[in-house]
Amino acid sequence: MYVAGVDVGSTATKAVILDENQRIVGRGLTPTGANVIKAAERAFSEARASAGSDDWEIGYIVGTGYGRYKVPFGHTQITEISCHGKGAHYLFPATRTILDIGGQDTKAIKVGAQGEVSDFCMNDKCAAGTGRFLEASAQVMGLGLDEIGDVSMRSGRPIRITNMCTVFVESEILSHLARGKKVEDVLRGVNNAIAGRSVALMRRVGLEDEITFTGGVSRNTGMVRAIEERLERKVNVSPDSQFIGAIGAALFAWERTQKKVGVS
Amino acid sequence: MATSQTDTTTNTGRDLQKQLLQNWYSALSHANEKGEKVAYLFISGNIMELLKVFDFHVVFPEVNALQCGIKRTAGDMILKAEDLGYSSDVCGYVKNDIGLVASDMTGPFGKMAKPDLLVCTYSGCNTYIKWFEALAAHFHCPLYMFDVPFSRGPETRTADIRYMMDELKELIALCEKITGRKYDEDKLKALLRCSREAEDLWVDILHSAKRQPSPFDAFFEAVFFMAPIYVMRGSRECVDYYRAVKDEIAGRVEAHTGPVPEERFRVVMEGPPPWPHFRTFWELFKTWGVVCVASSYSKVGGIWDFGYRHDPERPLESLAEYSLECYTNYNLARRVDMLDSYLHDYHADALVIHSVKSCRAFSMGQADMREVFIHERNVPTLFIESDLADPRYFSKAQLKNRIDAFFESLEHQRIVGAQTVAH
Amino acid sequence: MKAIAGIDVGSMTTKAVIVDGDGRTIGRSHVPTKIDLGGAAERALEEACKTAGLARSQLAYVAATGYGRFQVEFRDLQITEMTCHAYGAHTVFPNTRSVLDIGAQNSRAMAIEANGRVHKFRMNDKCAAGAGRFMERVAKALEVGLDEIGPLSLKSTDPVPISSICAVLAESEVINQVTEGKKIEDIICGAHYSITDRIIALFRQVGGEEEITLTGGVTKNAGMVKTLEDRLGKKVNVGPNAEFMGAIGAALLGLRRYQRVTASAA
Amino acid sequence: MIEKQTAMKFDERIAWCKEQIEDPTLPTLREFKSRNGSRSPIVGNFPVWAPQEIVHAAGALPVTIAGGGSNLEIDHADSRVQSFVCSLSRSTLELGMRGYLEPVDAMVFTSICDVARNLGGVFKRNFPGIQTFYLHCPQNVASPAAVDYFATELRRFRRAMEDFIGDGITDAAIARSVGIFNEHRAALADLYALRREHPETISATESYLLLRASQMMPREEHTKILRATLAELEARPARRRDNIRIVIEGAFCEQPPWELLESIEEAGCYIVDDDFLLGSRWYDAPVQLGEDPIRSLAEAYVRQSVSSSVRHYGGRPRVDDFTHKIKANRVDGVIFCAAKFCEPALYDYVLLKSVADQMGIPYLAFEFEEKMGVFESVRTQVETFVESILLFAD
Ligand SMILES: Nc1ncnc2c1ncn2[C@@H]1O[C@H](COP(=O)(O)OP(=O)(O)O)[C@@H](O)[C@H]1O
Ligand SMILES: Nc1ncnc2c1ncn2[C@@H]1O[C@H](COP(=O)(O)OP(=O)(O)O)[C@@H](O)[C@H]1O
Ligand code: SF4
Ligand code: SF4
Ligand code: SF4
Repeated sequence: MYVAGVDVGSTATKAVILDENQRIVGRGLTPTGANVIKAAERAFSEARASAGSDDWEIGYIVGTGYGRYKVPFGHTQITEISCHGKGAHYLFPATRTILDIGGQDTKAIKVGAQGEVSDFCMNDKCAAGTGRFLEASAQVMGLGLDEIGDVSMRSGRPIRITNMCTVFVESEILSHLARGKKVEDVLRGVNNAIAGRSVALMRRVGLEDEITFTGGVSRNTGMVRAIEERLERKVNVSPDSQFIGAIGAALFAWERTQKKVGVS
Repeated sequence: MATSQTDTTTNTGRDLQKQLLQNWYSALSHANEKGEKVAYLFISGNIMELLKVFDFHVVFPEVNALQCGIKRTAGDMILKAEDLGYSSDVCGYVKNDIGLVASDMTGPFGKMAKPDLLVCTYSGCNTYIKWFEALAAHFHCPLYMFDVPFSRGPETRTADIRYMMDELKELIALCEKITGRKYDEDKLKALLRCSREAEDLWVDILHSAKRQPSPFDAFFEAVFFMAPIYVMRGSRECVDYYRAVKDEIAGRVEAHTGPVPEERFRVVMEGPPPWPHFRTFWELFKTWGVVCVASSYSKVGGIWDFGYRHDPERPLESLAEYSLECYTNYNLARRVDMLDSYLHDYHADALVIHSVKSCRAFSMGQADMREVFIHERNVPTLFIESDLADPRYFSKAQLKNRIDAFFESLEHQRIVGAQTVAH
Repeated sequence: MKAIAGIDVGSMTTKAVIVDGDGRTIGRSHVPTKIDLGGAAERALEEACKTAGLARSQLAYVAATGYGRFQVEFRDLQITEMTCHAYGAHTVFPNTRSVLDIGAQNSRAMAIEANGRVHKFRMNDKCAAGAGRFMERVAKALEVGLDEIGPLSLKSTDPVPISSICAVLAESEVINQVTEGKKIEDIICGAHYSITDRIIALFRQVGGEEEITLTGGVTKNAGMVKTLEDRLGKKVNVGPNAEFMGAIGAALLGLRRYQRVTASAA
Repeated sequence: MIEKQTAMKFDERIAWCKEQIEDPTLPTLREFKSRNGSRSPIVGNFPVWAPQEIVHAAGALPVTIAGGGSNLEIDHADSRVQSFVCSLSRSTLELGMRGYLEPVDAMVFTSICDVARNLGGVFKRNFPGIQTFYLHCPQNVASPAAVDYFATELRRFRRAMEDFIGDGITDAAIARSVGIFNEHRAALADLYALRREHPETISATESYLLLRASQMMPREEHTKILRATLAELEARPARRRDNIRIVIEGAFCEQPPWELLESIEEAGCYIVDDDFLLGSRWYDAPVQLGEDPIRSLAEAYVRQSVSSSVRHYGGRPRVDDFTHKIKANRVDGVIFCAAKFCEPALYDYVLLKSVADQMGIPYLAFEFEEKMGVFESVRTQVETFVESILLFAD
């Protein structure tokens, strides 16, 4: 029987479909936009389509992410914290520490040998240092999200970014550019600033190998580099990193069909 | 899953407590006109018995602030204070009270009496000092700074107690001057005897949470049950109150009812509640069948469950001991030990640290406690932040996310049977 | 004839105003600021000179303000936007005693004296939650144009309270409200109230009173003006050229300074 | 070493001071340690005040550890200190967690605020290698019992110090140290007097850098540096600018980055008085020595401490001192410059601003953090403040 996980994030909605052997057979990714329910449906049908599974019956669907209560076709919901733990452990069984940087929040999660969450910390009060922060920065520099990674890699001497406010950082960036600083150096500075905050957050749960970096921001190679430099060690990044929450949700769904875990 | 208390669960303690406080407030409302003397005190380590000897009405600005919190008027009061220049980053209790003073002393509990004496017991926080300095300036009334050294254990105890007893003698002289009454030690002894009675009953009630399941919630219910022992010690009503509560608890044990339909998690709670969102906050835990079996906040005024009692035979000395040995005056090591013993004695599954922005006295160091419990004592620990007075610092969505994730993981750990910390 | 220019290099738009020797406005312009602050000042000034029918050489004195004031190479004097907005407001509304300037990133409340002197002021410098950008983001999240939000807000019958104070996180809350089925105009109006409350807080801190003047780009937003008046419980002055208030103030203070300099030279 | 700094020209010396405080790894202390080794332990103290005379008498080097400054990345300490607590507590902890406090053998904390008293506990737990002392400084200064109590507390500290260095501390030694600190405070007083009378001869930023450096070296040596500086300043050419005279109030504990002062001065202010590192100028008169120096110190603390936000003053209201400060310095305005989240300062601001209002003295209030990098908004605010006083002088 097939199962699915739908991660309705603040910025992007992700859906994943697993077959009975927990293999990923379908993925869907769509901006969350103004209608959360629609986004959930869009992502889900996209996933079905990509799995070529339009007619299969999906036995169990778990919703997660901040919009997890807005998945009308879901059977239950689980917090993204548990799901990221589960998903990261599935892709990297040896992982113990997880960093998830999403559009509007950052989480550090510690998991046990079975991928069960043993501790977590998060920053979601303020958009400082989140994906949004990066987006805003990219925007004022007139760059697309997919470019910023490579551009920042070119940086020779990163600028120190002092504003953490997502709004104020825009004008700080502008004033750096106005002073003739290089785009890549500013961008690298932005990455370093975020990396600093993220690593500090991870230290609260305790840094233990292996470390896995999840969430959309992990697709930004520049951020990965900045974080690895801060930690002085490599981190796991899966090509599916933005889907890990959804994968975790789908895995919980699968367990439910196996009646393994009772989730409230 | 049921999300509220089963109707079978009795509520005598809560209701009686409301009644007592109402009477207490109405007695206050006319004190000034009647020319009866009024003294303001702080809760932590308060020496109300001594003031009762001189028939002072005692007022606890913290309790006023707390009432505004529950009655949802705190927000406006705090804004009033911020208009006067108080920063959005300082303790909300103070701002709440200053706002109250600025709105001609009228709160949800009616009109508050003006003070004839301010007694600042320094067992709490530095904020206490600033708070009463502000009130003293406003009311032009005498402020006695009852300096209580930070309690650091046996090494310094003797000197600390000596100092404090000297101070108490000064305070007595001041009270005699203000009230024109003579100090009557037998009266004090009688009051202390009465306090002691209530304290014995209170401790029995607290210990009853050791039962599994626990008949009452030692945080969400205890924070109401505790009021009389902090503000009405030395009175008969107080003793009778705790007798009634003890009976209620016994009744619940009989009827096998408790704070939640099914006790699934037993936790120890560190830190104060978010008064303006008390119900919401409780619900977030109830949905998971969580019962607090012990809490530090229910000891914020004084700690009896480790044997201390007010002692009629050593009146001043035991008053001093009381002020010295209260939770807000403990150093971190002692706080950690106390929580640790609760986790153990009350068979708790986890520790919940509710860190409130207002109160650095409580919150500074809590993050380090978290480290101790998670990484050294392997206790699953949930760390959440909001505020005890300022409604603006409460985000339901964020708290729910953390609380759900935490108990999800506890549940998984139970199922997976893995250790609480993997290494 | 000698003319004086005032240039307000703001984070979103740059405004230039030209006044004659008697302080009458004879030319003005505004251009988006973008990255190159100095360049924006150049362009704005060129434009303004055109509208005034003057050549750059006819400018006797240039006073710069706004957060880019130091990037204006050809300035004779720089003055902060607070002093300028206050003075501008004072000249247009002589009885005004408090000025609220709401720009893209900064909101400022000023209590001023009879001569236009700022004697108390507050600005939001830690967090952008109480400034125009908040509305820009809300508008973006709701996929409506900036010029539409004002009129929409006015339509609201019961505003939706926005709890998130973060200009950025407000977006997703706003989006949530939409899915909750709330009306767009009610959400926008709610957002207006949420900024208004933060601005009122600044306003109270300076003990602002009596006749109040609103300046800055947000004045183009009728909804904002209404919520402000609503919370203040009184009408506020909004000049026809409210977004130029800073530039006007700069020009007039520049004129004063220029007269003083030339007088002492003679 | 000291010969070097006294020999330096003024600007070199200031540059040298800057290096000392810019480098969070505490180079001066490491150097001191490598020269004297265990012969002379280093005893740090958290601001605001500590009985450094007793430490000095023990033959140890008393230093005030006032945070990590603006160049210290906070990487570990966030896990111990919540976001709503002052930066100072966080950065001081970070210094320890990064091992930069390695040369420091002991730390002293006092009852200045809830943050400080709990930070002492955090230190004790996290750094077993550093001996932690906690002193309760009496708040009931009106009480006759206070002096006795504090004398007892100081004697306890003396014994702790004696155990620590494994040797006795004589009254004579303490008396001598009190003398040395009196001299240092006198030299600082002269420096401040100079700023009050001739603010153009030395900027507040320069004076601040000198002051900061004093907390990292033997006082007797720093006194020499100060005297050399004062002598040199007499000949320093200076032009008085059209600035306003202001005092800064509220930065007694967490220390602002020197760039902040520079911005304030550039915006057109002469900072003629301030409360930076207040503990180094703690008494309103030299400490008078009786036959029992410990008691003399206790009396000095209780009876003649300068007023600050971290102490209750009973009969002697904070207000009077503030009023006097404004009058004595003939200021045009006050800048209330409290550390973000510093409750003691933020509470007193409300009290003191009402005094300024009554006196009709203009004031400006903003918060700083030791780790702030952008000074634009501060500069804008100060400029506006200056303009409001200068442009409308007529
Ligand atoms: N290709 C990409 N390169 C860099 N960053 C990206 C890319 N795609 C998405 N992001 C970042 O990921 C964020 C969304 O991540 P996601 O984990 O989906 O957030 P959420 O779960 O909160 O919706 C965006 O804010 C964006 O900054
Ligand atoms: N047409 C408009 N309708 C509504 N609001 C507007 C309009 N134009 C500008 N604004 C508001 O004004 C703000 C910009 O104001 P402005 O004073 O130009 O900022 P700055 O001075 O920082 O450049 C924007 O953030 C926006 O909220
Ligand atoms: S506006 Fe800026 S500082 Fe304020 S909460 Fe949002 S991101 Fe944080
Ligand atoms: S700081 Fe804490 S203890 Fe002190 S008054 Fe505020 S809430 Fe109470
Ligand atoms: S800066 Fe303020 S809050 Fe922080 S330790 Fe010093 S006095 Fe306490």
